[in-house]
Amino acid sequence: MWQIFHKLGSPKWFYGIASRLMPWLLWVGVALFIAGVIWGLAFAPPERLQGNSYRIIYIHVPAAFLAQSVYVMMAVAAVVTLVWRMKLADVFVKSVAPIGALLTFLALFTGAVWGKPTWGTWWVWDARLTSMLILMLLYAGAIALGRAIQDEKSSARAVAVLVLVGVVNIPIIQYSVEWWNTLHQPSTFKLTEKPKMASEMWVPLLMAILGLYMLFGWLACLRMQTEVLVREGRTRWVKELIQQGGTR
Amino acid sequence: MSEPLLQAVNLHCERDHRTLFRDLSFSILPATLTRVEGPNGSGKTTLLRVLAGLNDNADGQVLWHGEDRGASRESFLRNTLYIGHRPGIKAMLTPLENLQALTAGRGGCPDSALRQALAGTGLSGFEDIPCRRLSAGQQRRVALARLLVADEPLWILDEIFTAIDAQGVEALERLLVQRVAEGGSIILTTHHDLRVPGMERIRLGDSDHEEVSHGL
Amino acid sequence: MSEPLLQAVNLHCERDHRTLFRDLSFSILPATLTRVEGPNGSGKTTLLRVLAGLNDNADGQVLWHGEDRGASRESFLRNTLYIGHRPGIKAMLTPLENLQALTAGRGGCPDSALRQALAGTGLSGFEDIPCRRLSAGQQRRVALARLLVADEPLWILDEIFTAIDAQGVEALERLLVQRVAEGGSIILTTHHDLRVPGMERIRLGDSDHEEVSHGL
Amino acid sequence: MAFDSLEAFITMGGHGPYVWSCYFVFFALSLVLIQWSRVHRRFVLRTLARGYAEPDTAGTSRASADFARVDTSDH
Amino acid sequence: MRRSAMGSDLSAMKAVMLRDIKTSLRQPQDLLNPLLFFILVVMLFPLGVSPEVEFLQPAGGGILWVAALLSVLLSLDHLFRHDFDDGTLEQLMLQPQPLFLLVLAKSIAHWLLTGLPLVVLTPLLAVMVHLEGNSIGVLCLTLLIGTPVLSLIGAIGAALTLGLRSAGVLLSLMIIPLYIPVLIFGTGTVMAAAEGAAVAGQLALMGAFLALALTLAPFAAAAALRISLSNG
Amino acid sequence: MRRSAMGSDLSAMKAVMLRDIKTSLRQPQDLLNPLLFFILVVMLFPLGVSPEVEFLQPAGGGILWVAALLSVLLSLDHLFRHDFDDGTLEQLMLQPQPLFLLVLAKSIAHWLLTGLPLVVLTPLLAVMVHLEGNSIGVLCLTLLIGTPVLSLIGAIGAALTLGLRSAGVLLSLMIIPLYIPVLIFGTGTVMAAAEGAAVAGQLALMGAFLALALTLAPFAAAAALRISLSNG
Ligand code: HEM
Ligand SMILES: Nc1ncnc2c1ncn2[C@@H]1O[C@H](COP(=O)(O)OP(=O)(O)OP(=O)(O)O)[C@@H](O)[C@H]1O
Ligand SMILES: Nc1ncnc2c1ncn2[C@@H]1O[C@H](COP(=O)(O)OP(=O)(O)OP(=O)(O)O)[C@@H](O)[C@H]1O
Ligand SMILES: [Mg+2]
Ligand SMILES: [Mg+2]
Repeated sequence: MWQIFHKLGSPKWFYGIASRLMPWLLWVGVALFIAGVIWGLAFAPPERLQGNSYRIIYIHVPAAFLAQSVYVMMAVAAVVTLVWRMKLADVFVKSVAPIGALLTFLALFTGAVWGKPTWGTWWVWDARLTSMLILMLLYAGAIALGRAIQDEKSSARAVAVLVLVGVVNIPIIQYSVEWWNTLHQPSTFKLTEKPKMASEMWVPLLMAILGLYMLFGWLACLRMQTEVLVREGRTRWVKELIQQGGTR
Repeated sequence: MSEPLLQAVNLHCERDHRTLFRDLSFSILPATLTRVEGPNGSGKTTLLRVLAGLNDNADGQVLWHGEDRGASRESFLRNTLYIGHRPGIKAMLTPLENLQALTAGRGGCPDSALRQALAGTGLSGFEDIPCRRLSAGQQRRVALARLLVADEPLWILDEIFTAIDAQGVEALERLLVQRVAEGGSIILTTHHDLRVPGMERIRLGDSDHEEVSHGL
Repeated sequence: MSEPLLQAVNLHCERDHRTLFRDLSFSILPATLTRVEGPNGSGKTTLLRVLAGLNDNADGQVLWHGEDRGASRESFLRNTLYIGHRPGIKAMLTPLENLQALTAGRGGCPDSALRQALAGTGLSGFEDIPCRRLSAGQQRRVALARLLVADEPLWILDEIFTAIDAQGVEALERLLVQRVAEGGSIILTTHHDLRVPGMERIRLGDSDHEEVSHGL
Repeated sequence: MAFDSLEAFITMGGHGPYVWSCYFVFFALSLVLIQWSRVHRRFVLRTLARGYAEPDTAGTSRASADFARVDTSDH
Repeated sequence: MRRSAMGSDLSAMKAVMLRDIKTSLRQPQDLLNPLLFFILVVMLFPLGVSPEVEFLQPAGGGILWVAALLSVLLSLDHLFRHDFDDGTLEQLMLQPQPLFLLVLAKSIAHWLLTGLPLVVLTPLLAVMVHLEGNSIGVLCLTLLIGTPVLSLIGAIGAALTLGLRSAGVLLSLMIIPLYIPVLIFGTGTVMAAAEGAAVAGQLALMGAFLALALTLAPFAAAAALRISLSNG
Repeated sequence: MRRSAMGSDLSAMKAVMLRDIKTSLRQPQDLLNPLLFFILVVMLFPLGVSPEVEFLQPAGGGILWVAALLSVLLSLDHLFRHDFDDGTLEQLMLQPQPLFLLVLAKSIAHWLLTGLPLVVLTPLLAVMVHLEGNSIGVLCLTLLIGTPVLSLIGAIGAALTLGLRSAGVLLSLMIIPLYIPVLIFGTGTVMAAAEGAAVAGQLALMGAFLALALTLAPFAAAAALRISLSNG
């Protein structure tokens, strides 16, 4: 156990593994995602009530789904940072937070644009939307805090504390927002109920989600590698790596 | 008598990718005065904060009475006194109230003793005036009054002579010598030319790797 | 040459109903170094701030080239340099940017000269690092770098030796002597044992009224 | 193909602007982040490589500080 | 042994609280300021939006809660900042007592000096925005339970942003997401009361929030303090 | 002689503005913070009061104005505080240029860094509280004229409360009465626009406020600074 952790914690080991993984993540991810999106855009049948506007779903749901799970991943990494003080966990948090924030923004944006034709308004203060907005604040807080603290170790631990506190709060937020919303605004639009979808609709959706996951993995690896290079710039292995042109 | 109070083992600290110290090991024995030396920016303050347990960002180990400090945290804290650049004096409180608050967590101290300590630092007559109305040197003196009542075996003092006038500096030196004679240990930094017989020295800032600053 | 730059006439200042100085009169001639002396809390900082025009709460008059200072405010400000306890260094800016900003209002100074001045205070290599990442002494040095390019005839310096290491103090003393030899005037406070030939002294804190502080 | 013509595909039965703007923003911002990450990485690599090429000038040859006055009269 | 350690813990906590309270009472504007801010924010609504009963009565409870939340939020910056600047915090960390207890003591002092006065002032302002008797009572109760939660959670944010200059609003950014559930339940309870519904269950839920915050927040804040000081 | 003095005045003002802007850009959270606070306050109303269009649409303009006012208010504390703490302000006072010009430069920098970004962000938030197209335009205009007034008047309060610790909210107390006329005219104009009335006259009046503040406020602030520093 300790051995594995030690190894996983070694930036050098990570760098090698990531280099080998990245091409696969990238190309399989691109293939799946593009195929899913094209299928969804051009070939899936139109939806009965919403017509063609529902085709936004093929980016909206993957973005929303990933936005949430990235935060959970960050929370796991935060525990690792605090308990084992593993540098790589912090590299992960720092590299991934902007991706998560962007995905959250994209989910909000696509949702808002989708809302206009379906609900007739860009924005309603609905439970799901509101908790997504709060998620974006949580991301923004983590990024801002990480930037504000210069010292690498302090910054790592501070962000980890914040992310953890945030993750404890997510279920509370979720619950309270739903409770609040159902009290005041009988939910006109049920996001929670799965529309009965034909398989031609949900298979491409699944492909898009999986593809985006892999693309996320690729981008995360890329950014983490960069961060590792910055932090380990003065170690021998990085020097050798760069001088041998091992970084392409 | 010869068992070390505090041991530093292979301390290593970087800031902004400059190595301040590396593989730094030393022991602090009872009844010794140790001075950390080095030019501006060489890492003296950083080292003292690491020793006091205020800075967790250094690698290496600090042992207290031979055990890892983390394990004996309470005993370590009870037996160490740290006075830093910013000595914890509240501008809105009077010197006496400040001392009361600072000693409360360490078993407390009767007011009469505190008043006597303040008098001993030249602050009689100022005991009940808010500290913000004192001059730079007088405020430092309030913090130093703690030394007159402290019985912790280890004192960690960062630039305590700052802003103190010539007479005060002399008296303070006598206090330190006397404390060591009583068996207490002191580790300190100062740019002042300190002369205490039998003083140990830890020199920072001459590492081959990085000359931090060559003195003006 | 003998017309005084600055004259203080019957200055009187109280704080908290304690008289700090009273009927204090003196002149500052060109090419002299004047040291304000006194124990902690005797009013040195207060006096310098009154002279610099930062503190209006004192009674008495300050003359600049024989005229009332209020009347010749601009000329006074242009020809005086004040460096106090808090020297106006922004933690977020680099040493170079700090110096640029500080000299801009006084005619400016080319970057090359500023860089040279920073090098002269031992900060080469640190010119472009935000000041908050410098140590206590290094930050003070940034402020002191102004002295290397300043051509104001009168310098008012409050405890400039604070936090500077031994070598730095020596070099700084040489600078002051050289400046006086060039014809500049300096008035300063320090608890450091300053030895400059021909130094003038203004002694505070021995008023019959109040012995301010008895040393530690 | 769920659409009869390319035009129908573009207009999406009146929902075209919504759908396409979503897709556009999604891909545009994603590509910006990706490209920015790659540029940053290249920048880091280049900086490091340059650092190795000219070894350790920083911090070694620091002139001893002498507090010598700087001559500014020439401007 | 343990017995005496507990005694020492308690007396150390008392000393910490006393120092904070004394320091605040010595500069009473510190005490008055969150209160005044509270009043001012509430006042801005009749002025900036609409002075009519039909607007103020339904919105009043929410406005008061938002104003209280903002007041507490803005007072948070002081919670540790002065202690950090003057070195008191270093000395606190070096005390032999567990740090989280001392943080708890400071949070309680903060509530006594900020939250409690807000609660006391609430009835007056509630009348000014035309709230009704029953709602006022429930509003006070929710604030009484809610403001300590705000202080406790806020301590975490204040500790995290300590070393940083101009942390004031970074703090808001980090803390508001954590405050939103409290706000939602607080105002929800008041509105339920205004509609004549039973509120005991909701109050109990807020009590559970408080219990949770009391047990967890001081640990997180203590950890955050350690980090901020390492950097100092 | 006077000619060159003016040149020196201008270049000194430029240096002051540049330093402030650089310092802010160096810590971008300083820039983002008032913005985020603006967003957060606006967000709290749907959450804390009511998420329904019937409440938000009529109240929206007022809420946005109040939020902008609070954001500017809170950012004021930074206007001189850091400069005071690190001694920059002493050096500024000792510069040979007239102090009020330097204060004016600082106020302008403050607006560029705080007020202007708020105005830019307004349309987005306006949509979220369901304001309509025309009202949004007028709202932005009123904020564009109004926020510099807030910065300029605020400088006086910031200067007066400088020497005091924890002046943050004492500042609010002093400044809000001066802000209220601006607020009332600002929201009044937006509401008139929502009802389809002409607003040119009211906008002109706000312009007059701005002109007045530009000419008078820097003098008052400079005088206040001198007083605060005497006590330092
Ligand atoms: C800004 C506005 C919106 C936001 C923030 C938002 C957010 C979300 C989130 C967080 C999910 C859950 C993803 C997951 O974890 O599986 C989701 C799913 C979904 N959203 Fe949205 N949404 C918005 C607008 C809309 C609109 C306007 C529609 C269409 C009427 C819509 C339809 C859906 C559907 C069909 C799903 C998948 C169903 C499910 O898995 O629960 N959303 N959205
Ligand atoms: N802000 C203040 N308000 C009221 N009184 C003050 C204030 N600052 C200083 N004093 C009082 O004025 C006296 C002189 O203070 P000043 O700072 O001028 O002393 P100093 O000679 O510079 O001392 P030091 O050597 O300690 O710096 C002090 O005794 C103090 O009591
Ligand atoms: N907050 C900080 N963040 C990053 N680096 C820092 C920080 N504080 C200090 N440093 C760096 O660490 C080095 C050592 O600083 P430290 O304060 O320990 O020096 P010092 O020996 O106490 O110097 P002085 O004699 O000037 O007090 C400095 O060169 C500085 O560049
Ligand atoms: Mg130091
Ligand atoms: Mg002094």
